[in-house]
Amino acid sequence: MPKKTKIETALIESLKKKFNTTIKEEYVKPNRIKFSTTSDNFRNLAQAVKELGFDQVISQGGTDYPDNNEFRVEYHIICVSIKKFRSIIFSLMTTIPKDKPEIETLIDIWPSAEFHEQETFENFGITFINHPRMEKLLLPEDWDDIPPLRKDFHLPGRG
Amino acid sequence: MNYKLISGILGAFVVGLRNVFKRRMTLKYPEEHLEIESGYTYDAKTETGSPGFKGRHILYTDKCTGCSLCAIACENIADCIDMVKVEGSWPTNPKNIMPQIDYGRCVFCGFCVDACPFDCLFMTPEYELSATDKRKLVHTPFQLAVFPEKKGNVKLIPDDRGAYHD
Amino acid sequence: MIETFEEFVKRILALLFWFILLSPLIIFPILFLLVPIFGIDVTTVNEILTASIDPIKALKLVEELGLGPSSTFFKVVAFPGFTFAALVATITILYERKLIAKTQLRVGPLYAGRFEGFLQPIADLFKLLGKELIVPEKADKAFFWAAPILSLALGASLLAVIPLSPTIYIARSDFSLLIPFAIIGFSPLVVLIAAWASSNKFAFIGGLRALHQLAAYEIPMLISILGVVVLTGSFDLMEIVEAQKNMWFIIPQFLGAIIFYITILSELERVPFDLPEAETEIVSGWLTEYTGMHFGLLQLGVYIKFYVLALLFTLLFLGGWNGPAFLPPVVWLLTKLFFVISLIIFPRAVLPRLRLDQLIRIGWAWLIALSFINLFIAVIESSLGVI
Amino acid sequence: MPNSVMNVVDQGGDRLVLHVGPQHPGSGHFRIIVTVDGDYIVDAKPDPGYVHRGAEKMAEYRDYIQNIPHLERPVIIDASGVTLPYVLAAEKIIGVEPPVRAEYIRMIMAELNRIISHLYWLAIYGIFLGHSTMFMWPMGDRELFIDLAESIGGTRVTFSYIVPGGVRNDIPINFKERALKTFDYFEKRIKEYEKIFFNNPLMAARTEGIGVLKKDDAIRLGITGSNLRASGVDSDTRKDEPYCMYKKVDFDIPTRQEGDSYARCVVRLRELQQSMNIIKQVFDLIEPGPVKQVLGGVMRGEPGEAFVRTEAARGTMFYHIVSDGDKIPYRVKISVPSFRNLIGMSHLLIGSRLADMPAIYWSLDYWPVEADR
Repeated sequence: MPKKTKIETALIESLKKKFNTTIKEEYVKPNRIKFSTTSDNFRNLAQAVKELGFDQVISQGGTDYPDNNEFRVEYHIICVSIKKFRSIIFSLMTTIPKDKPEIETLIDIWPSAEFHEQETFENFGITFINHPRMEKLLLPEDWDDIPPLRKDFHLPGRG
Repeated sequence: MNYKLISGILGAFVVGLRNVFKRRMTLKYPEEHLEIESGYTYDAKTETGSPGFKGRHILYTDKCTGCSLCAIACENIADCIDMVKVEGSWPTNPKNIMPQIDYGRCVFCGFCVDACPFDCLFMTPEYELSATDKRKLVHTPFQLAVFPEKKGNVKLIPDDRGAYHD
Repeated sequence: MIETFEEFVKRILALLFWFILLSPLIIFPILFLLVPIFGIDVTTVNEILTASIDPIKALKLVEELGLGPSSTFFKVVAFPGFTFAALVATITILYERKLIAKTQLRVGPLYAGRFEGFLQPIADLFKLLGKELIVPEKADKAFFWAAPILSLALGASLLAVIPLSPTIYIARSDFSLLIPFAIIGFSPLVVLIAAWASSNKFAFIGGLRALHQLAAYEIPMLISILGVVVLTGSFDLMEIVEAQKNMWFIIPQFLGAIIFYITILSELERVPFDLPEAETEIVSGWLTEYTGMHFGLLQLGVYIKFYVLALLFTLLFLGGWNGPAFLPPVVWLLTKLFFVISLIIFPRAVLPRLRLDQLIRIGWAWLIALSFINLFIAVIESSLGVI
Repeated sequence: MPNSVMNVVDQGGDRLVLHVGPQHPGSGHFRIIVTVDGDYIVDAKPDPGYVHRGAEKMAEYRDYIQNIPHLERPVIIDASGVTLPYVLAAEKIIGVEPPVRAEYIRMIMAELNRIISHLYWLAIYGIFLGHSTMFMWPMGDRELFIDLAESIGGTRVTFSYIVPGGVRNDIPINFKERALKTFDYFEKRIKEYEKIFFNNPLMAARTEGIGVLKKDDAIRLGITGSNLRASGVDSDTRKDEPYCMYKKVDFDIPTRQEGDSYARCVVRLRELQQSMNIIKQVFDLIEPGPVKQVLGGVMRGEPGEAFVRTEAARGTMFYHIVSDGDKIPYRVKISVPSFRNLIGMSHLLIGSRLADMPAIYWSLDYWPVEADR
């Protein structure tokens, strides 16, 4: 594992102190910090990261793992207002079961996640509870197939 | 404030008027052709290409082995290379197959050139490939083997007083 | 297959050639056989036919019918009436395209005609004629058709009282300055009719913008020319031009000239005041639904208006046809007109579009105040006897 | 005229619902549903997705090389800017390091593309304000930079030039002289641009104080790129988290405090100059050497993931690539700046005038194809 800088160590420690074992440090690469947690605890973790000063969602997406029958939901958070944190990207990850793809929205914490969550909804069928506009954004309004970024959706002619 | 308004508008007028008398940078296309020096080539040993225009391909039929690596490279990009049977006997090419390129689909990325390990598929500066018939866009191996004629006669020159073609 | 404009012209000429060749062989014998049946003398027919190839005879024939160069009909239809105005308008369109292109480092029309695309207006005309006239299904058909005709009629009626020289005019009136402005006030209504009849939201917004624009420029426009009237004491354009023998009114009435110039830009919906047809905001404004020759007629009307307003500027402020005697007066007038037209065209190349509220603020807060100041200047000047 | 009355005025009383786009001179492949009350916009709902091609899904079917021509399609006017983060991420997955010279050439290419993209933006912004000369001039001058990029990359817009392991070919021999000549010419042109457009009082009247994006709002809404810098935040990935060799060059981040449309315009104009400044410095720093690492055969990623961000022309471009050890990526998540800036559009449009819509819309440099992917 590469060496952590002082800033990174401080961030990780502060989060670990708050959540003890409920969050798992996936890895730390240069300028990259990744934490995972359960979907119930996810909102608290997000709140804590926001309080550290990380104020923009640069990306939000999902990944389908059909073998485990689960979706990974991932938020990539950057900080704009505090200069020393600008080089760091926080990645927060949680898994949700494929049978009940629901998770609480984080747009009240980060309004910038709004369209990203909408996109994840239409591409994976993950419902974000309390999101004001859970409707199609990029896909055609009359799309009636399964959400396209799931692994069991195949492009025509590509098996 | 009024001084700024008037001087701003007058300044815009003056700059506009000054440009009326500059040399045009328009390329009068069908009469003039932009000169392009060379096409894109690739050295398989160093895995490095040479800078050049990515235009129509040139196929060295005497070197082609029919390995279909170009077609495989193109498979998920544009899917425009088909290996077709060719007439005649080719010592290097026992299967007698060579690439045929559909320019209706080609995106001119040049990854087929990178894929060729025998230095027999390169690109030329030929860019006038339009046809009135969709079928004419499919170039057979023998069409690809012909060198294009050089048409370029002008160059784009940036000057202190303006850019122009000459 | 006809692919280029030249081939098209060649084809037309070929058809004409065959018509001329065949008509003596087929049409004339039939004519000579049929005419006696209706009791007309064959010699009349003969004379008409000879006149068609002999200009001197034709001229005599036209004079006899009361359509000669000195007749009112000729003045209205040809010179200085509609045809001449339309010709100037066409040249203006070409000149505008070339000038704007030159400013923008382009070449502009180049291929129609051997020299700098000078046949482009004709090519455009054929293009517009060849296009399908699309009338939207839900449009108000009668008004939709009426708007282009009204636009052209409005432009043409402006020509009635404007003189081109002491001898070249259609009609004289003691109020020849007021009549064009009375007619011009009607033009936003044409825009509104076109916009309303199109039954299109963008067209509708464009029409409303045209009405607002009228409110902004109409009053300063009228007041700015009052200065000239004060100086000359007459509403007659002839007398106004005569009064400028020694000094053009642009010197004592500089402010008025500037205001009049700005209001001309506004009246003609030209950049920076082209709000009613602002492409990127409201598609093409009130012109959105018009195609083919409908569009052509609307444009022709606008460009005839352009010609008239440029002419008025020349007559009011640039001394009209006054000039050294080595050139005829009308040539002086046209030279000045060309300059004014360039002046009106050029802002399109260098200025962006303004917003409606800004235009109204300019109109009401600045131009009206300045035009009254200009009027006072005129009163003072006339009492001092400057002219 | 009962017909036309019904059609012109919607059911919403005195409010008019306008569908601006996708077939509208001022929209692009994109629609904004605008509700106007008089001249004021009371509601604006962006409706992207007209050119959605499922780039993320399609990337799961192509190997790391084949993805390059594919992924630059969404942003062909900034083709190097969009493929650079992908290649950096793919390099992390595959585990290769590009040679130093290749890093410099990547910078040249990325900055050239930034100039090309900004000039395109400037041209469209000119015509959106009704200034047709400002449309033609940048489009013409853009051709010079396209020519420069073409002499390196081989095509006019979609270069497919940056690949894992380096770049595909070296720069031409006389490139430096050509580029410096072009820059000298263009520096003079920028002065003319300023005179005819940026210092034009009418242009200032149209854009100053229009679409003001406050600093807090910009951060909160996730605005990125030049739009963020125009709101007074000096955030630029090239400085925050330097990639390639941006550590070694010295350049400014142009910022403005106002956050209005005019500020966004000026920031982009200054960025043009900074880009040229960077390329000039690169010419001094660059040293001869190989431009590509010899890889041999099909690249296979190691299981794992990588996320990389770079500063593309429109803002921070972000790629998240997940690999399961196959030769094709398991998941490619592209987070594009236009998509993130879109959220600012309805925020800015509501309350402004209808005539300001193009001035605000394009000042955000929203590229519909990029947002839809």
